[in-house]
Amino acid sequence: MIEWTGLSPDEARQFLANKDKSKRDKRMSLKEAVQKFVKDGDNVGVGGFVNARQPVAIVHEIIRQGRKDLTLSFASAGLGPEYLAGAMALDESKNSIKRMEFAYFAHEAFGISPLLRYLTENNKVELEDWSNYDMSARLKAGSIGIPFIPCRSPLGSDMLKTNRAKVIDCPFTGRPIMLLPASHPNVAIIHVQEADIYGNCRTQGPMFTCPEMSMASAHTIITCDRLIEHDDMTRFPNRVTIPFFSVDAVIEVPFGAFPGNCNGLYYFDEKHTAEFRGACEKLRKGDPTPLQNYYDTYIFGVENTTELINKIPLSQIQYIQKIEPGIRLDAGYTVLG
Amino acid sequence: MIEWTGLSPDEARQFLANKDKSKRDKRMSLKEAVQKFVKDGDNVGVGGFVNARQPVAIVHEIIRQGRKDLTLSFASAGLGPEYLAGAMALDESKNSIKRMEFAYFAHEAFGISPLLRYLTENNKVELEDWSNYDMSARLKAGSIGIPFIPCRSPLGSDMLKTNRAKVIDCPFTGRPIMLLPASHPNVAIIHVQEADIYGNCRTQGPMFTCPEMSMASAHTIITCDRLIEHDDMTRFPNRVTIPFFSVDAVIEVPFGAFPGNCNGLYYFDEKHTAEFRGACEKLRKGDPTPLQNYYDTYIFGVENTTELINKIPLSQIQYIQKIEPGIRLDAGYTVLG
Amino acid sequence: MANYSEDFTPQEMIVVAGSKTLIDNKVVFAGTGLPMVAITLAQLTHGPGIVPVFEAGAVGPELSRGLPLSVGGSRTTYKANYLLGLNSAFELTQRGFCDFGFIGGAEIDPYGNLNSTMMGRFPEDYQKPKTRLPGSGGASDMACSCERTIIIMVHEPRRFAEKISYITSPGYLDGSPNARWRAGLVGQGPYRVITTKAVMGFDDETKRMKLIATMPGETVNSVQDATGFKLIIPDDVYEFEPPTVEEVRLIREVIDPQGYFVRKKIKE
Amino acid sequence: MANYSEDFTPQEMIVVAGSKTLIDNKVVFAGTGLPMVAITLAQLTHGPGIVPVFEAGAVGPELSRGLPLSVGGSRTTYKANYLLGLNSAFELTQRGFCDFGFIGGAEIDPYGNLNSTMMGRFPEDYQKPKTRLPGSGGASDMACSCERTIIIMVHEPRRFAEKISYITSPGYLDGSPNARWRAGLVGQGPYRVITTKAVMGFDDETKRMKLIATMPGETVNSVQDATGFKLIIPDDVYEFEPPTVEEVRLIREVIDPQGYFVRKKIKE
Repeated sequence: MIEWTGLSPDEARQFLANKDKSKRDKRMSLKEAVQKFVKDGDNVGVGGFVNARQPVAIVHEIIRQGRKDLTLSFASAGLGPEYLAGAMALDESKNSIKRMEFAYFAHEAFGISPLLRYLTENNKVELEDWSNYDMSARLKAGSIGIPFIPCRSPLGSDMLKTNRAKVIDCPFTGRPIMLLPASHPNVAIIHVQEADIYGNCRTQGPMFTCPEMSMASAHTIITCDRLIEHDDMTRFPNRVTIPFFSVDAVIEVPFGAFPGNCNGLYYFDEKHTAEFRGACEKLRKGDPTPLQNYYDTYIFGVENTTELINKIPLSQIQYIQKIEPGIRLDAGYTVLG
Repeated sequence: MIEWTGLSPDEARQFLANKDKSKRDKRMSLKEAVQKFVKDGDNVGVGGFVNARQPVAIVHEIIRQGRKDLTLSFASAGLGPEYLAGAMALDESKNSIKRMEFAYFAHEAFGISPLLRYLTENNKVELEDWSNYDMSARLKAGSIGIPFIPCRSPLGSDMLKTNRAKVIDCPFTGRPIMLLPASHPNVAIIHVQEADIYGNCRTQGPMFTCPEMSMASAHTIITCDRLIEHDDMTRFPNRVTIPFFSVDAVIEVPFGAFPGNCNGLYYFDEKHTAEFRGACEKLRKGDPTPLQNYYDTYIFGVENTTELINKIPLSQIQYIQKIEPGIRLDAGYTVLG
Repeated sequence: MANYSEDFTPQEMIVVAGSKTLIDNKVVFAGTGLPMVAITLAQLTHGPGIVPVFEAGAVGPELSRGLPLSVGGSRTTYKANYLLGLNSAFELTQRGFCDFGFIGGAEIDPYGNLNSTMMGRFPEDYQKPKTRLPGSGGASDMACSCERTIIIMVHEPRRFAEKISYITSPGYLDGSPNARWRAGLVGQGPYRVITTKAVMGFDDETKRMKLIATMPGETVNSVQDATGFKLIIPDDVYEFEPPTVEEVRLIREVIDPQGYFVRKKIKE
Repeated sequence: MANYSEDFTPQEMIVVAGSKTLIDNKVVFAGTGLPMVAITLAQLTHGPGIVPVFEAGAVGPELSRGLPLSVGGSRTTYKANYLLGLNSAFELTQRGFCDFGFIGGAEIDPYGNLNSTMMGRFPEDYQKPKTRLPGSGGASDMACSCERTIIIMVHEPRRFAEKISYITSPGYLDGSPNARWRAGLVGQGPYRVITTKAVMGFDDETKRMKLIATMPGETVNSVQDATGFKLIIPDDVYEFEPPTVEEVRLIREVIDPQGYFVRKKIKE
């Protein structure tokens, strides 16, 4: 019928039915989590949205370990795929993206993605274009166990000529309607503000497509800015956004979304983003040295995000905390939980 | 293609597109709200679940005003349809249910519904049976603007022989899948714990299918146990469960779900429920007098829920507040908002 | 040797057998009534890690604030690990998060199909049934999409019928090979039927109901006599052990002291 | 008489014209960039009741904590009236809650179809485009399902093309009668195209782009010269009034003082 990337709906159901869904301590090192749950050839769901709550720490660890032939699934993203694309551009034998199922890859106010242009204009990745709603709805279909979901956009667009959506006449109204195939990544990589040791997550601000992505995927790695007590989590069950049985690994990584925005904790670090993006742009124009230096300094030259953050001037960290306008997580932490 | 009850998907879209969605004060009396938004022949979405957060106050006002030929849409309900059925059984010329699209009509621990038996075994209503998930998913499809949603249950059941679901071969997997037609009631009647004057709702405990029902319907009447300040509501935007532009009328009605359960505020009043249900059972067995007395005392003999509550012994009210195990709304009220 | 109870009721026997059928650390979608009692008993005995799911939205609550009187009531929400609404609960199930569904019905056929909609001729009398039952609720959704289903029934010949009035909750349908898969279902179907008289399963090949164990005081013949169709009787039928004094105490004193679902009288 | 600005930039003109197109108390789905600036300006002037919706999830926030740098950033969430995720935002739109969508694109055709995916031959060069653009994001969803769409464009002949490389966001498709309805779309389609040189709408019958007003300093001819296809020029084309000193001040000092989206230089 169609070629599935990641798992087919029936494979995804089977996999989950056989999985241990017990409530158990899922803490481990990020190194171990990536070793266990991210494989060459995987379809990887990238959490967050553009440069907010991107799973930067997880992506950096994937790059350090090296993964090849990945399919990336996301609605809109910037930092996550840009870091992976940069690693690929620097050494394709160690890291590579094979395919992207996506709606938007750029940085909004901070500019377009140099490496999307580099990868596509040199035909280094397979592309499947969708809209933001399409990718979100595909993951939603996956998360709720249906093989497809109807959607009205973008009917009439050229996207339908290259992606796997199908248009049928609605059997109830007679009008055309698009059907989106479910998406079931092999692994979802997601950064949240708060989690407990079992994997329950409490996310604040926009949810993006993180809950759907986790529940659609065979595995989920969660990094969180703060690990909180389970009792604090279950005191407000309505605020749990991803339930523990959808999660395989939980790692406390303060600033795990840096240099992106994490609602309630830190705003975009424009300066660092510009440094990274500038180096990407230079690579696209033929000079890989600045990007190689960037990776040597901030990714290969460190063991983890703590060491990365130590290389950022403290005043810059204080600044992005100070200008963050989201509801202070302290309220969510001390009062709510 | 199929016969729609309530609005068809295209009618529902058109209606909403032309509707005033501005943020304005929507307070009015319950009398006025029911006069304006509940008409003879309407498809009425009944919020809550079994006997929890049933919109009892709204139903009582509908009964006082009298409405005929209603279609009721709900997953599982007890008190709401039972009160309407009782009014019908007592005087069909004033109140009547024409049709029910539903999954379960009974009272769980408090027993089966006497009047479901009365209505059906005497062929007084048109029935369309669905499962709980079906009705919830139909309202979800309505709330998100798609004409149908795929669902895997109850494939293989006899429900498919009498309801409007269709089974097709999935164009992506080749396996059979059921398609549920969207539901768009004319009006949703919903009780919540907290709302602001614009109609934003903060619900705690199980959400049931209330948000979907509101967003699927052409109109929504909200009663709330407490009207809270708008600034208290928007301080925690992640906790808003129904957005203002989905709501037409907001009425503060303390104990608006009595004698049902309202999470965080009051538990089931078993005693009062048994009194009502017992009278219903007597009617079914041929003696309408106790039910007529019940209605004369608690519905026709009062102007509103305040007067009804005044007829309940204070000790009983204190008791159902004391035994309610949900997170105290005081926390949600004083601290959260 | 276990200290067995000597005055347990048939309903208490069902609850204990249901509880023993549950496996620790599994996710169990709980239908209303006796299943909620059995899950709570399992949590208090061998299955503290069982994760209950309630269709109104609660996942993994502590059931320590009193027996829920409704699957949507406040007692299902205490310290829940996730709490949205009906769609979310059923979506989790359809996706594959729920290992077991635990449901009841008014009628059952040899293939584990259940009726909780109506008694009478179908479809002729659908709009005017002889007896109207409450309807599916979430039972058919659990029967369809939980990985396995455990069924609790009162054991009477009229309730165990070769042909039931209406299939509300699909079991193995007509019993033909892969009938559930061919119908588009995702769960594997009925696992156990637990009644006042016996514990039953299903034949791997024919998918017809087979006796596994008789309840204390019952025999293979008394079970067959109470069943409106021919049961498969394997050689290894055994007698199910009675509830212990402690299990009965937990049910009566801790879990359902008011007797909401486990009635107090000794015999029905 | 209004106190008009004398040193406004073309981008500032777009923002002011976009702002004026918005109606108070309407729900406006905001694309990233200049639309966010225009909505904020409208809220500060004639449209305090405008309800902005951001695709990452925020509905009706106060935009008083600084210009959002991203439609998913924290500045979209302050005092929001509803805040879930992408699905919820687009679902609201598909249902009919959003009166206007406010988007941009790299290329536009006479029927208001927009390209933000790729430049080059399609489908031949889809996997290796001449220039790859960021992709649809949520623009195509807004173009499909908001009741009306307002489009912001830089006005250059190559961007206004009879045939664009790729239709990302549907306008009136091929312009045939009821083309959108027949394609299954629910929104009514493009309402205005606001550029550095003109404000345009669409002919009721042919659905082709028609000139409504020229920006200060432009003429019908200069607009047509900058357009790669023939515009419909009605008799009643007028000159759009320039921004006021106060509008320019609000943009420069209050809304986008750092010039994230409204660049500081006078001419592009």
